[in-house]
Amino acid sequence: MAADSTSTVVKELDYTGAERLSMNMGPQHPSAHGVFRAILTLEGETVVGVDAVIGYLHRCHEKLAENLAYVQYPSIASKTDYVAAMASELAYVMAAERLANFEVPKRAQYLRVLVGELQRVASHCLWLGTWCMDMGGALGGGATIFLYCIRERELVLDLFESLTGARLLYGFHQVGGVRYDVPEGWASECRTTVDLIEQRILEYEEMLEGNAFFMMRTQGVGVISRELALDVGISGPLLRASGVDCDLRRLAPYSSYEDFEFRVPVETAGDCYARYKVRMVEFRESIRIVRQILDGLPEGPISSRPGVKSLAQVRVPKGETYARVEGPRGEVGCYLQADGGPKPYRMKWRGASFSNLAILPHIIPGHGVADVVAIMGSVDPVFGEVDR
Amino acid sequence: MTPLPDAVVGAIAGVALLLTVVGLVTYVTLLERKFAARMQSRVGPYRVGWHGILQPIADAVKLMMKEDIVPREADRRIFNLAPVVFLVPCLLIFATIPFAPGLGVADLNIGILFFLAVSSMEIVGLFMAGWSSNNKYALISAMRAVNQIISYDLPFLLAALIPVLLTGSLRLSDIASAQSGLWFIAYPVLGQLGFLAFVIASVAAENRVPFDILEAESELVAGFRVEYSGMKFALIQLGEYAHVLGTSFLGALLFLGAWAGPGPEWLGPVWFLAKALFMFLVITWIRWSFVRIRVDQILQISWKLLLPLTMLLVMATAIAVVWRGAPGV
Amino acid sequence: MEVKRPVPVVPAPVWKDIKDLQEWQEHHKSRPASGDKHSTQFESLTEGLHSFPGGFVLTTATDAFLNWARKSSVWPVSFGLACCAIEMMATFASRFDVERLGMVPWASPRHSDLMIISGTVTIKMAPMLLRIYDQMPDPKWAVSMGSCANSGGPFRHGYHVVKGVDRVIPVDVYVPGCPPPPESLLNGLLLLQEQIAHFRTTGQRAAPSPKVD
Amino acid sequence: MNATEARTRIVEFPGTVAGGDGDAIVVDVPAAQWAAFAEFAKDILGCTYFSFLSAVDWKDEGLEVVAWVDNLDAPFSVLMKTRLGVGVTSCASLATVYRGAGWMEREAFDMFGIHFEGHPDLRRILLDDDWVGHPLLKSYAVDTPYPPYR
Repeated sequence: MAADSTSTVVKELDYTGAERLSMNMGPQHPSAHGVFRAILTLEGETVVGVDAVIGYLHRCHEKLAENLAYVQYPSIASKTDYVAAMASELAYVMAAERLANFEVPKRAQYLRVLVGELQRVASHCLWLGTWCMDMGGALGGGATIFLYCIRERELVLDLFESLTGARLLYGFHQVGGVRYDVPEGWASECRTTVDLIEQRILEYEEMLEGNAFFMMRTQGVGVISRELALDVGISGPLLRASGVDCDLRRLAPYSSYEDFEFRVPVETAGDCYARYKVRMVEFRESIRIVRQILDGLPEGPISSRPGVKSLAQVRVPKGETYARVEGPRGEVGCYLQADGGPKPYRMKWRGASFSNLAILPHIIPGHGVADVVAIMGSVDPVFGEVDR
Repeated sequence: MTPLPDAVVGAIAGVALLLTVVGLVTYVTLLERKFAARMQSRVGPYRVGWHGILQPIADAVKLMMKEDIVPREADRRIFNLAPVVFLVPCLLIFATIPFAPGLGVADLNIGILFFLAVSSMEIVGLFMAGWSSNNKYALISAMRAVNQIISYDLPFLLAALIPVLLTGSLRLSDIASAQSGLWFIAYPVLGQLGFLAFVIASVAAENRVPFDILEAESELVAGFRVEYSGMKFALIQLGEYAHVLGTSFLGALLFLGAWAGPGPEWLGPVWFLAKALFMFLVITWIRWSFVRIRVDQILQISWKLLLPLTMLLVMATAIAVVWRGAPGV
Repeated sequence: MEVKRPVPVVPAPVWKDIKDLQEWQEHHKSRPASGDKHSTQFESLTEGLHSFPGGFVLTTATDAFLNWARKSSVWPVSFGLACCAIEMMATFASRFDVERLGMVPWASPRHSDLMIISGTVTIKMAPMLLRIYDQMPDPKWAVSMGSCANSGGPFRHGYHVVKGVDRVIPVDVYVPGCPPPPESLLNGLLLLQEQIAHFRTTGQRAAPSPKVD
Repeated sequence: MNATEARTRIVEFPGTVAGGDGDAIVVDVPAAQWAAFAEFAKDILGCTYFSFLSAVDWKDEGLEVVAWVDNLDAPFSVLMKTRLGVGVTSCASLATVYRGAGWMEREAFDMFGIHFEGHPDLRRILLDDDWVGHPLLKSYAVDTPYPPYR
């Protein structure tokens, strides 16, 4: 009797020798980094399958861009990658400029690089904090590192606030240049801030790399091979951690990046720890670029276009282009089809996080549940950019 | 006036102790929050009463008045019973602790055995909570908890055996009074290593970061208590902190000399409390500075590192005691 | 070994099988406005006490005490949606530190009293949001943070955006801004505390606090 | 291989028209050759890095699928475009050539309703499974209501 019932149950459950459990992570989950839903299939503690469900933050960016003029959209573009608004604004503005053949003054180009690099520092601060919180728990050591990182991020946000008046979404870039010039005394304030942050980064490195538990959690976890990385099209620190020397600031310099000296860190291990190392070096290199700009900021106008009075003022001729910038998370691209009107005909937003997140189904299976959050944190997705 | 019967005295002492412990545990949460906030360059609770002094009361009253949700698919009886089963052992461990010479509810001759046995009983309540919630997070959490308790109770027990061997008695008050001269932590090599092993094992047995895999916030949301709300959640929290505090008292008793300290004798309990709070702060300090480790790594640390280490320590202690011919420092 | 046969149950409704909100609410029947059995009993008890000569001192004092406790320990669920979530995190962090007010962010909605809707609510997210709100035990509050949650904000005209979270769940305090700076959110939270201070024991929601300009 | 060499090689591929300037090569590919050209780009041109895939709705002229791949060593990039023709909503899938195309094609299916033949897992990705319409088509108004949230 018992044997019979067992066999029928086995048949009904599609029993394959191991108990499988499907577990839902998200969309409200402390480590979801926003609104991500991963349906994990577990065998014990091991993940054997993952189905990533995205789109909980699909805000119709591409459709809205077709309905907004070139001068209107940049401030919405900042809401795609809201952790690094400066990079996403720049991508759209650069695409429009490239199509319309607008000249951008040297000072504006330098200012763009300046805010872009400061934004990278702020964004990586947030990444380090949230990632450690994923691994350390909201009620544990991770929260401590998170709060330290946010403390440093606030310093950068203070700089942005005195520059643009906003803390998170700026509207700093406009077609033809930038909107605000640096106020008086800002440069020296900026110098002290980056000095302080550089010193604090050293503290974090000591705190984390001297911690055996941190090393145990990150080394050899979530390895992305070079071939897979290229094939899926991940970018930014993830790609560089997999041994590909690809940085758009070096590969296809935009906005006068060729004027600055900086190092592109490349690691070959491809695991979470390599991604951490790459980002830690990027912190320093960004600060180095910021110092170079502060030393040699050229004089001149900050925009080649007069203040915008009507929406139709920016005319972009018919054509197509793809402008891309190296955001903190990787290649932020904007594919623009213009039909000669005041609005784009079609705008495709290539979010870095979208492609980076597509790597998850390839690397997560085989890891434990605890590693899933570590891997997800090391990918550093921003869901405004994934779902757009 | 005839003296009251023993049972009545015991009951009064028990109730008094229970109320003290509950009050103490409530305020220990405030201590932890303030301490953690200072570590994180924050202020911590500040606006509720003077420097947040009324915060625990507000939290407790609020939790009492919250709605009590029992999921429809949950195993209702076990779900309701679990917080109590979880809480009782956590409070019961205080029964054997002598707070001063002759000041305690029950100074059993197997006090430390009782303590260790009862403190690992909490896993029953924990497992009941995890199972009956009918929630996958809670279930995985309960499985992890059982795993962890099994692997960390042994090192915990062995580490606690070192002072027992040094004293030659299982009675907690004997262990305490044996340290009136030299605290066991000052015992060359063995004392320090034993204390270290005890702290690690007790952190693990209390399921605190970095060993808090069973309530891993970022993976299992809140682990076994994910479905508990209101008063039941408060009971579970109370139990957890009571367990931590109880273990801190034990650590202070086993290694830090219990009530020994300068000053008149009536200061003894104060010294004991201060040492226990110091132990608590050490555990809190560990909690707020480490990242969590994985399940397999936790088990590895226990079976491959901590267990052999504590066994060696116990052996070395036994040899030292035999060599010196008598227990005691 | 006998394997326990799983109890055949009607599969729980998957939210995407449900076409509209009414149907969803049918599946997750909310309590009647008059409250459940216990709170009705509680209410009649307190009403009786209140009408007893001198009893009002007791009831109002208890009320004030309980409301003080509620407002002093409002635990938000750590639930981030979009851009505003970053500012919400900044509010929880060291510089602004809402723990001063007794707020501890919890991961599980079962332990929380407050939901800060921080960002754009999309049509795909709205049922999830409602579900999380339903999972929170009463008494509970909701703060709508930012233009998107208030009204749809800059994405109001998008096809996939809910035009204000108050179409999904009741909201107590609206915080304007895109995104609201932490100071703004703190002000909203203080307003919420003010409102909680007038909460009635019977489980009914107090009237929203007067508009402060 | 650099950009000029790549241009000469592309000419060898039947039916394609190469345009664009500098390192950004724009190639018009016939719809029938779409997957074949992607393989050619990956293997012969060395464009191993997949950047994005999307589509454009040209109203009466039908849909156009665009994809951008990079050769990171040279460096140069290839923008492949193909016109599906009026009323045609099916296209060969690149998901077997570039794994990154998997999600991108799901997005294009979601937004334009293009059926990618040979895609292993073609579902909606951003919108719900029961969503009606494909929002990025020009015939879809931006503020199309969706009950009951409106």
